[in-house]
Amino acid sequence: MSEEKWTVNFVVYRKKGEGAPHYQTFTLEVSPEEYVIDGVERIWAFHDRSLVFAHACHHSTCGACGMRVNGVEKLTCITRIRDVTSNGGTLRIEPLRNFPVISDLVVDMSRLYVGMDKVHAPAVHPLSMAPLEGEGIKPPREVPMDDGKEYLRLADCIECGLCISACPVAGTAEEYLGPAVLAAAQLQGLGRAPDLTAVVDCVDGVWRCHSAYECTAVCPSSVDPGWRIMDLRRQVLAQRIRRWFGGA
Amino acid sequence: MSQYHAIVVGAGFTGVAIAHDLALRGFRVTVVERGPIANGTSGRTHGLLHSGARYAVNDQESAIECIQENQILRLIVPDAIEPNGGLFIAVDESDLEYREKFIQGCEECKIPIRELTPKEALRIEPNLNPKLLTAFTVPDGTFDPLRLALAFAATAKSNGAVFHLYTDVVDLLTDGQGNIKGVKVWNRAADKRFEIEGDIVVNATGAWVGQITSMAGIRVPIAPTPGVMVAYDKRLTQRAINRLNKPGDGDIVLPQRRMMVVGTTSFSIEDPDYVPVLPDHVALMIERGSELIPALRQTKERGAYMATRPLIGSGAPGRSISRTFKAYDHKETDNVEGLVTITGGKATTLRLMAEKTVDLVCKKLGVNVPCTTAETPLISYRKFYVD
Amino acid sequence: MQNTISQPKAGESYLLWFIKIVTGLLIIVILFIHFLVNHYLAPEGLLSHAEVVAYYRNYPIVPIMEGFFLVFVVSHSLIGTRSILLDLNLKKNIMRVVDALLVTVGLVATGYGIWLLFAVINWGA
Amino acid sequence: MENPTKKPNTRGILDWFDPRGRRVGGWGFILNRLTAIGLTVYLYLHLIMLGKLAQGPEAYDSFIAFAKQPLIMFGEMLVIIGGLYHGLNGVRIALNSFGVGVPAQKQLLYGVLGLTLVGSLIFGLRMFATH
Repeated sequence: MSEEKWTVNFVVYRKKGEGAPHYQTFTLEVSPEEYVIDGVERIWAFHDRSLVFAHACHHSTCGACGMRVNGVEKLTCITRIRDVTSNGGTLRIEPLRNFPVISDLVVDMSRLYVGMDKVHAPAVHPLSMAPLEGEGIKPPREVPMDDGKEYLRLADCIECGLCISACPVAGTAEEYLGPAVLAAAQLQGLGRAPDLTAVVDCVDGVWRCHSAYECTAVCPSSVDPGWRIMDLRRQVLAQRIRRWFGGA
Repeated sequence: MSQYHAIVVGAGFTGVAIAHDLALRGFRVTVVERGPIANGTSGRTHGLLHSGARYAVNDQESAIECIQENQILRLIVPDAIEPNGGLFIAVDESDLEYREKFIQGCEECKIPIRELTPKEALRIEPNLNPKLLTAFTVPDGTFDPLRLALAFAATAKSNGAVFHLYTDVVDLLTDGQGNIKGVKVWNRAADKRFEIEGDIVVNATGAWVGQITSMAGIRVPIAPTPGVMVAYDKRLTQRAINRLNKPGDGDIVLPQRRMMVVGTTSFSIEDPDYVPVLPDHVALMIERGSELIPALRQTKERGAYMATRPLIGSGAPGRSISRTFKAYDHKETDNVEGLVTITGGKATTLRLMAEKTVDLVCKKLGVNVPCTTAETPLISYRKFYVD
Repeated sequence: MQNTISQPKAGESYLLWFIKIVTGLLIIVILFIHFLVNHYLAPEGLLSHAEVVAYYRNYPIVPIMEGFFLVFVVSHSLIGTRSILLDLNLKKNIMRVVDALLVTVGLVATGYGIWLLFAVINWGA
Repeated sequence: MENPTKKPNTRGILDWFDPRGRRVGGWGFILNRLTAIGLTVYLYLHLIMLGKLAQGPEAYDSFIAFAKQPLIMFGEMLVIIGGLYHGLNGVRIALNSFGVGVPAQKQLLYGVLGLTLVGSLIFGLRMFATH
């Protein structure tokens, strides 16, 4: 890591209670190798203790620190300052869209959690369901076993809400289940969880997607919701067509 | 059922576990936290559900706590834990010298281990250093820090606990004789200031306990000891990989979701509010981590971060301080009524820390309700957000 | 994991979406044939009333094709309009009015189009 | 959690059309929605205009003559471009929806745009040549 120092203007969205939102600029000296969340945390630590922002793990396993950085949804703990601005440049930091703002950079993501609950999204699942290493989506052919039992691992989806913020449909359709939730349904598979068909094959489910693929573009965790929604459509259609022909 | 009102300051691992325990024992519980759940040390922990083997040689008290709590947490909060197991591996002669002590220590602490030949170890984890000399399986695990804390918080909330997030404690309320009867807070989200009165204030602010006790003019022996952790962009093993040696820098490489996390270092600081990530520590992590898993060198860094351990006692260097914990009743230590401080400990023992702290609170207030957290499964972490 | 039992939402399922896709594809196919046929049978273009009438009368397949084309285009456009309106998260009873309106527009447009086809074919007869 | 308004932080239908910060797939959606609205408006105008056929040769032929002014020709060109894009992108989305080619959705969109451009040029030249 270099000792290079940059001066960056953090233009931060501020909102308290019922007050009107406004932007406040903080000029920070940063290392370009630092992550955006480091800058935001320093604003709180050294400039303005009233700043409200969410964060926890600082390494993309918890999904708490999603924000919009220069208009694009980012998980700020893995977004290097070098990749989103330049020396003397600006970082516009705003809360995620399509969720109610609690204050400043924090939003209320209950919409996402309600959806994840609706499709019984598992927090840990068998290794064979996990897209490993972010390469491709299909599970690996050889799944490690321990005494004949398959290993469990934490789901890739960290429920950060970036996909809902980026989705052009979620902005107007509050009831839309949204990318993360549909992806969680796809991960389980309608074959294994047939009761999910009714949840996703509905007016607020899988047909509401208009294939903008913004969810996949912003997903920090290789969940690829865009692909999963399309695959879920295929699954629903296949199931319905089988039913037409009297299949189970 | 007691109708005492307990105010818990801090919603890190200790705070949420205490809130859960208090709520189960019939207390009215209010939690005050200056950020979101687990935004300090807890959220930034390594994520290793310790089997205790790491401490089996030089800190057996911690080791025994770890193996017991490891087994309890797997049962009460399976949603937040990847039961992937772990390995201790030896890659040089000094590691091998540690082997006998390790086997003996694990036996004494009742940590189940099994020795593998290098060939067996490489078959189950092909990305390990091919020059490894021996390996032991241990019942480690990986946990998701935020969701572990949220599961406790969600259960506490369902049992009536009230959470004030983004709310700083700005002062302690006293009765005029120096005894504590509540907290003065500032909710930063709504920019409102108010007071909360309670029968007991539990200071569970980890590395920040000194900031709260100083409001009552009390000093506690606390050594904020940060360490750096670095996440790499690829999952290279299924199990947690530990260096078979005494605890040291970069001796644990942990798979988490699609990443590997290497940790950690250890140094001392005064103010835990902001600790920079030091570039030379990051460089050391890749150096040490790749001795266990050479492929880390070819893997992109995904994140680097600092967490500040709340170790007890000052003066001694970080690694030699015990990783156990201590709950103080400030009536006994400083003649200040109404304030209890818990510090030290580690993520794996969060439930036990809460049990001991709430035992102390109950004893103080004359409440005679036993702890049931070890047998009570937690509800889904999502319930913290969804009623 | 303890979860609430999911409550399936009322409302149409895959069928409207499926019709939208199928009519969309059929529109493309018919448009393609339309251009081919048009180019082949009426190379000068159909730029006067007389030419159009003659074209329809001489090749009966043309008005039949146009009739189907009309039905597909109208249904595709109305289902599409509906899906855009759905995105607006309108209230249930407003959506019911919208549905009735769209069906009416569809029926009127189709009826009008078919009447128009016959009017052209029977021009001067 | 205390939340004063509970109203989501959205910009409503601006989200459908604002290309800032969005990527290839998002732009594809924006164009698809714009062309959908444009083509729908055109469809019903077109149907109404064709009503002139029922009013006899004078009405229709004078309308055709009227339609030869540049502004209307430009509008027709827009309809052709929009129709080509909407149709081709429709094929892309239909394929994707049956699980075909999703990882290549970007490349497919570039293909759609390329074909739209080529098709529009051909139609444009023809229109220019015949009039």
